[in-house]
Amino acid sequence: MSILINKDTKVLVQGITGRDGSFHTGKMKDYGTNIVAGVSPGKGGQTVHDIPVFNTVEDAVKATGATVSIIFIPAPIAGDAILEAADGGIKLVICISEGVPTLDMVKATAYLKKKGVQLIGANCPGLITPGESMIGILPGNIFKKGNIGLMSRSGTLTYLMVSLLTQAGLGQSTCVGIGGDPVAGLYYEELLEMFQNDPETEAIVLIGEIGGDAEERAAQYIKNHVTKPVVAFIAGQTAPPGKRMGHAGAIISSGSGSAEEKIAAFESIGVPVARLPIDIPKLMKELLSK
Amino acid sequence: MSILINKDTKVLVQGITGRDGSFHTGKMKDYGTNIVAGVSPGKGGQTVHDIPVFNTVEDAVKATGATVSIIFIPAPIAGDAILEAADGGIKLVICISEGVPTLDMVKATAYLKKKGVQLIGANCPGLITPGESMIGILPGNIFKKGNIGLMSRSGTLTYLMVSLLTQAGLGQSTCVGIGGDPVAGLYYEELLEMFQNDPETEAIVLIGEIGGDAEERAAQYIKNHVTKPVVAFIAGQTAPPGKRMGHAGAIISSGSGSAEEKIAAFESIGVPVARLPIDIPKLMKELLSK
Amino acid sequence: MKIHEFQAKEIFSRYSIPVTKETVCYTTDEVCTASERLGYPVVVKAQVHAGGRGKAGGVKLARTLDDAKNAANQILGMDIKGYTVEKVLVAQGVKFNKEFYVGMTIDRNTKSVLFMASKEGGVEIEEVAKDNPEAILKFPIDPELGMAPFLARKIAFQLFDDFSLVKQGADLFQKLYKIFLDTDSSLVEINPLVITDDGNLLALDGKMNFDDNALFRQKEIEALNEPTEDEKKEIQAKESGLTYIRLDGNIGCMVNGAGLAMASMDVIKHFGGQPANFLDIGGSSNPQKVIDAMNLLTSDKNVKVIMINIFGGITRCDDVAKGLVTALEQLKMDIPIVIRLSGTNAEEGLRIIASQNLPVVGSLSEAAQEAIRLVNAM
Amino acid sequence: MKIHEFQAKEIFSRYSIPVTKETVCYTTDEVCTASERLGYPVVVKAQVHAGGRGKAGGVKLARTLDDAKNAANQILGMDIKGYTVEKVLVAQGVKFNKEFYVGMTIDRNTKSVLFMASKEGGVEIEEVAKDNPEAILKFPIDPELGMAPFLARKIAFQLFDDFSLVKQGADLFQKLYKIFLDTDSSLVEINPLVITDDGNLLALDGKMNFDDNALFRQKEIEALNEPTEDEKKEIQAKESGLTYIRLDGNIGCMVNGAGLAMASMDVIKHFGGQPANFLDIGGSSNPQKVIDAMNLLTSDKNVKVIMINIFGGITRCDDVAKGLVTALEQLKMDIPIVIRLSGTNAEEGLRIIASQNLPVVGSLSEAAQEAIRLVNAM
Repeated sequence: MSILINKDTKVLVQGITGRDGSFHTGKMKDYGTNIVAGVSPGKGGQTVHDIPVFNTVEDAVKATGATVSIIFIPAPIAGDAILEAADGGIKLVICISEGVPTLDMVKATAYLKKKGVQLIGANCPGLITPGESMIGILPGNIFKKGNIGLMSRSGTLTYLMVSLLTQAGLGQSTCVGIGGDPVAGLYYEELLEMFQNDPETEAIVLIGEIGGDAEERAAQYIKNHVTKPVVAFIAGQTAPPGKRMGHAGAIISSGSGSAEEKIAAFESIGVPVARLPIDIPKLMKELLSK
Repeated sequence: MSILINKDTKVLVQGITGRDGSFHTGKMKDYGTNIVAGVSPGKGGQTVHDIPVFNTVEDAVKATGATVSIIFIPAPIAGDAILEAADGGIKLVICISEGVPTLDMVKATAYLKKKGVQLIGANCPGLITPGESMIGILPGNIFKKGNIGLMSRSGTLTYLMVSLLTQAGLGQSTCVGIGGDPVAGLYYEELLEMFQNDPETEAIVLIGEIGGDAEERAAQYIKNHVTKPVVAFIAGQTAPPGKRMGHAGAIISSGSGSAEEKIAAFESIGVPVARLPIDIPKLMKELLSK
Repeated sequence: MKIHEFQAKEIFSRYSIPVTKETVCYTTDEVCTASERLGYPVVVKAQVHAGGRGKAGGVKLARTLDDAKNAANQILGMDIKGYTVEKVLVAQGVKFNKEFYVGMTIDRNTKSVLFMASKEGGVEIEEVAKDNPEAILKFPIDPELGMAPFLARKIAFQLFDDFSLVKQGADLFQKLYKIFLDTDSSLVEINPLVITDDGNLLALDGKMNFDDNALFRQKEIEALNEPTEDEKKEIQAKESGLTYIRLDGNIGCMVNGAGLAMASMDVIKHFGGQPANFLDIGGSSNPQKVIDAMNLLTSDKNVKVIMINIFGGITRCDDVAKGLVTALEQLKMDIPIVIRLSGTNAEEGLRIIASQNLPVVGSLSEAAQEAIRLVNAM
Repeated sequence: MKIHEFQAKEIFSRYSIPVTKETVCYTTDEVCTASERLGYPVVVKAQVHAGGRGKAGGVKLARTLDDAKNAANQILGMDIKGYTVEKVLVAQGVKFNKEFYVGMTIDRNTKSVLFMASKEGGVEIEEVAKDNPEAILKFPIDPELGMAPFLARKIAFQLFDDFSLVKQGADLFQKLYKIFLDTDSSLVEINPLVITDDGNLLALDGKMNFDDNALFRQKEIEALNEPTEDEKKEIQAKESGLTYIRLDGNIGCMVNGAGLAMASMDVIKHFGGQPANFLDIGGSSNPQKVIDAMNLLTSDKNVKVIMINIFGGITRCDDVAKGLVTALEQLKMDIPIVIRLSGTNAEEGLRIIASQNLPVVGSLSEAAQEAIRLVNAM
């Protein structure tokens, strides 16, 4: 098992004919992801990497039974693409696009909630169940099948962490990049619940960063509901207040959202927080050997 | 038992300080309805018929535990009052107001569905469980406790039918005026299901009228799901096409919605349709004696 | 409330929906001038609040000034389903390939705005609905989502093959939905929506109806209202709290409640009579309402007998009876009346009426039969 | 993106939210003229994109022309948190009874617009949030419902005792919500919202921030942007596909990915160094990006050492290494560089870099320590 996706997951690519969509479709297919369809309005009937392209999500879902969609669509219209996925019968939407207007995400998350559709992102690198399915822009080669569940607001930092884990012999059950935007889909709490319930996940790595209070809420959730070992890392200890550190959501506002607060929240409930990335596998091994 | 309401139902009156709201609150209270609160913005702290008035539905629900609200609010702002009821924790809303703009009802019904809140009306006379609770503008004295469930798009026609039933010794479990607007809350199908499941209801009277295809759909529902005896009446056999017969929803459009079609739909599935109101108790007694 | 084609298309234009070049004209001279300016061919179209004007001869193609003049002479003043044609629309003739239907209305079942589209445009959509219902695509619009771009595109893909038309169509559908919401429409139709020879979408005709309940917040729309004489009477009745619709029979009806009013007409018909109207006086015992209602009924020369059917609910029958008596005393009319009262305090009410030597009957069926007897006896 | 108080209040005004009578002035003369016209007292307020201007002496009451002149002289040209005051707002002094706070922002947890209100207005809301969080009422707005009239009224009832103020407040809150949506705001605040002596609500101050991601559809708002020199650099970097934020340290950082960039800064700090910037070059091996990034870093005179930290993901490390080599060849710079590569094809990448005699290190910790050593050795 794993969470959210496995080798049978049928995946649709929205924006498959675009530069990024086409490139990463190839990468996902190479990894073994079961890509069954693409959508690109006006390009219906074409193929990309031998994958059939449809004009609408509805057409694609009807023809292929896809249940998961990954979105490579320019940010100004990515919100509409998310709505189309949910309306078209998709059950899990992964939005890679960076720079989606916040109010579009407010509207989209409300609609998806009503429809019972899950969302990851926007502005995220996607997710992977190593050895089974990679839906995103993640470098599949650094992941290794195993029992660590990982969730992160950051992309390349995740890759660094994963490669350190893999080097240390700690494989992963599923790794989820939840994205760096202030309003996003699935977040720590939902994923913690999934990992807690996933028999294949033994321990959890949570990679946070400055901005908002999602890490504090995650700590609260862990305290009340998670019995598996958790190790955390918080990026942005040196970030100045009032500045967005790349991610739209990575900003310390009005003295809250700082790394210190987040680190304190985890440590106060006994979740060790690595000060250096290299400490993550070390801390994890310590916890697992207990 | 009964459907929707009984003697324990705690009722809130929105627009209680208005002329109609105050008058009918008195009538409902006289009938024995458990009116616990009124709402009238800016009149919080007053009382009407010894019932405490609050500024907002939320305040009233918190203070009194009301679960049902009846709305006497001018049509232009009645849609907002429905939304307030649903947002404030009410579980069943009865909107008496006539002339609510259709698009306001489209918005309200969508929101209430999301919230899991039931609506009766707008433009309806309300409902009654005889001897227990009357929430509406119905003349309580003509009703009699018994085992006939009744639903109707019309007000005074219902009163006529009920008095004929009562005179014939046929009491009622619950009578629901579903209202005469094209977009309204609970309709035949939902109520048929409730009556079918209500042990106290032995037989059902359905009073329809021209416009739309709700009666045809009800006939289909009866065919598939209702085992209790049903008798129907359709008003508007002489109505000319293209004219609204008083009720906003009572209009024969493009040759559909006519009384003939509706009568045929019921008779084709073996539901007798009374040609004259006086035939209703007669047909009902025939069915019940079988 | 209805508006004319030219008014609907003016609204479309305001939302940048492409419509034909056109002018509304009230005289033959104006039609000639407009035709010369627009260039031939032109289409001269009757502007009346009735459907089927094409079949009635209210739409004519003109290839010359003479044609235009003849068309204007024939159409202006023409009667279409009881409406006299007082103005025509002169529209530039357009070459086109295909005709589509698009429209929006309120769907009672999904409780939402229903977008409809068909490749079989240019004919009456009711006929398509009857003969080939699958040819009409239907999309209920979630009010939370509205006509989202993807949804407009999804619909457009089902109508058009060419992607440039899909994009134009999707844009047009979004605008049309916005018009529907902004104006509290109850019906918006473009039939036909055509593809012109140069590959663009164009609204050749337009139709809009509005939700009467929302006119209070649509003053600009309300100002376009052109009620007929009958409708003026209905509006006037409304202002007195009465709902009145004139019919062709001779038994005037006065009833409280719309459903009961319909049922009363049905009962008259059932026994072989002809109701002269639908009249709902609502729930009040105010004598003035009865007087207003009586004046309405007697202003219709066809009315030979008046049948009054009141069910006392919250309003008690004795109060209603008193109101009736007061009203009838003031009216001094010579049309025979049949009165039927039932419901709360009916016996007391009937006593009051009987004491005034007014004719009362026991049931709705008897009332109808008595009214018919009186008419037949004349 | 931020705008000034006077610009926010101009937007409020357009939506009929009552604001003080006021004029923006760029010189002392203009301040004097405006003060004379508005009548005393007036308030002279620095217009800068920084909070806490009151504490910094950037707001002064003037009861006479002399006062106004003095205030203008003191405030114009003043430095507030690194911003030079180039303009002031001269606003009519208003008598008022009570001060409230109302604001809207995006709530990450409910994923909606959050309306906030407090009876403790007139002070910095962050302080209220810290000292007395219950004094701030919070209402997440369901986007389907928006700021429905009942909701606006419900909020207003919790702020105001007088029903006339409740109605005014409810109206104002609905307008404020509309502004938020219409302009893609990320923050809208009125602090204080006051009750004037004649019993009306008035926005005494106004603040608006906007969602940078939505500026593409907010051209009018975007036109109000007044970036500082640092911000101009950030915008320019953005145009080259780089995310750059200048800090005060001396170790320049070039990293791919925002999270990794933050973590790299943190590691430098961890070992006692001072990062000079945040710089995310994104996911590309294009040498031009490296050249642009290097130019950015070297334009900061504080930068003594550059630490490059690349994690090869989809982009392979050997490609990145080739890009780096090409870029560094073209740049011919004399600032020492520490390069750290890891991830896909890292060994090949490191080999390419080593063959060019560029200094490489094995881990992020080593890279940071080496960079610090180089700085300390200068």
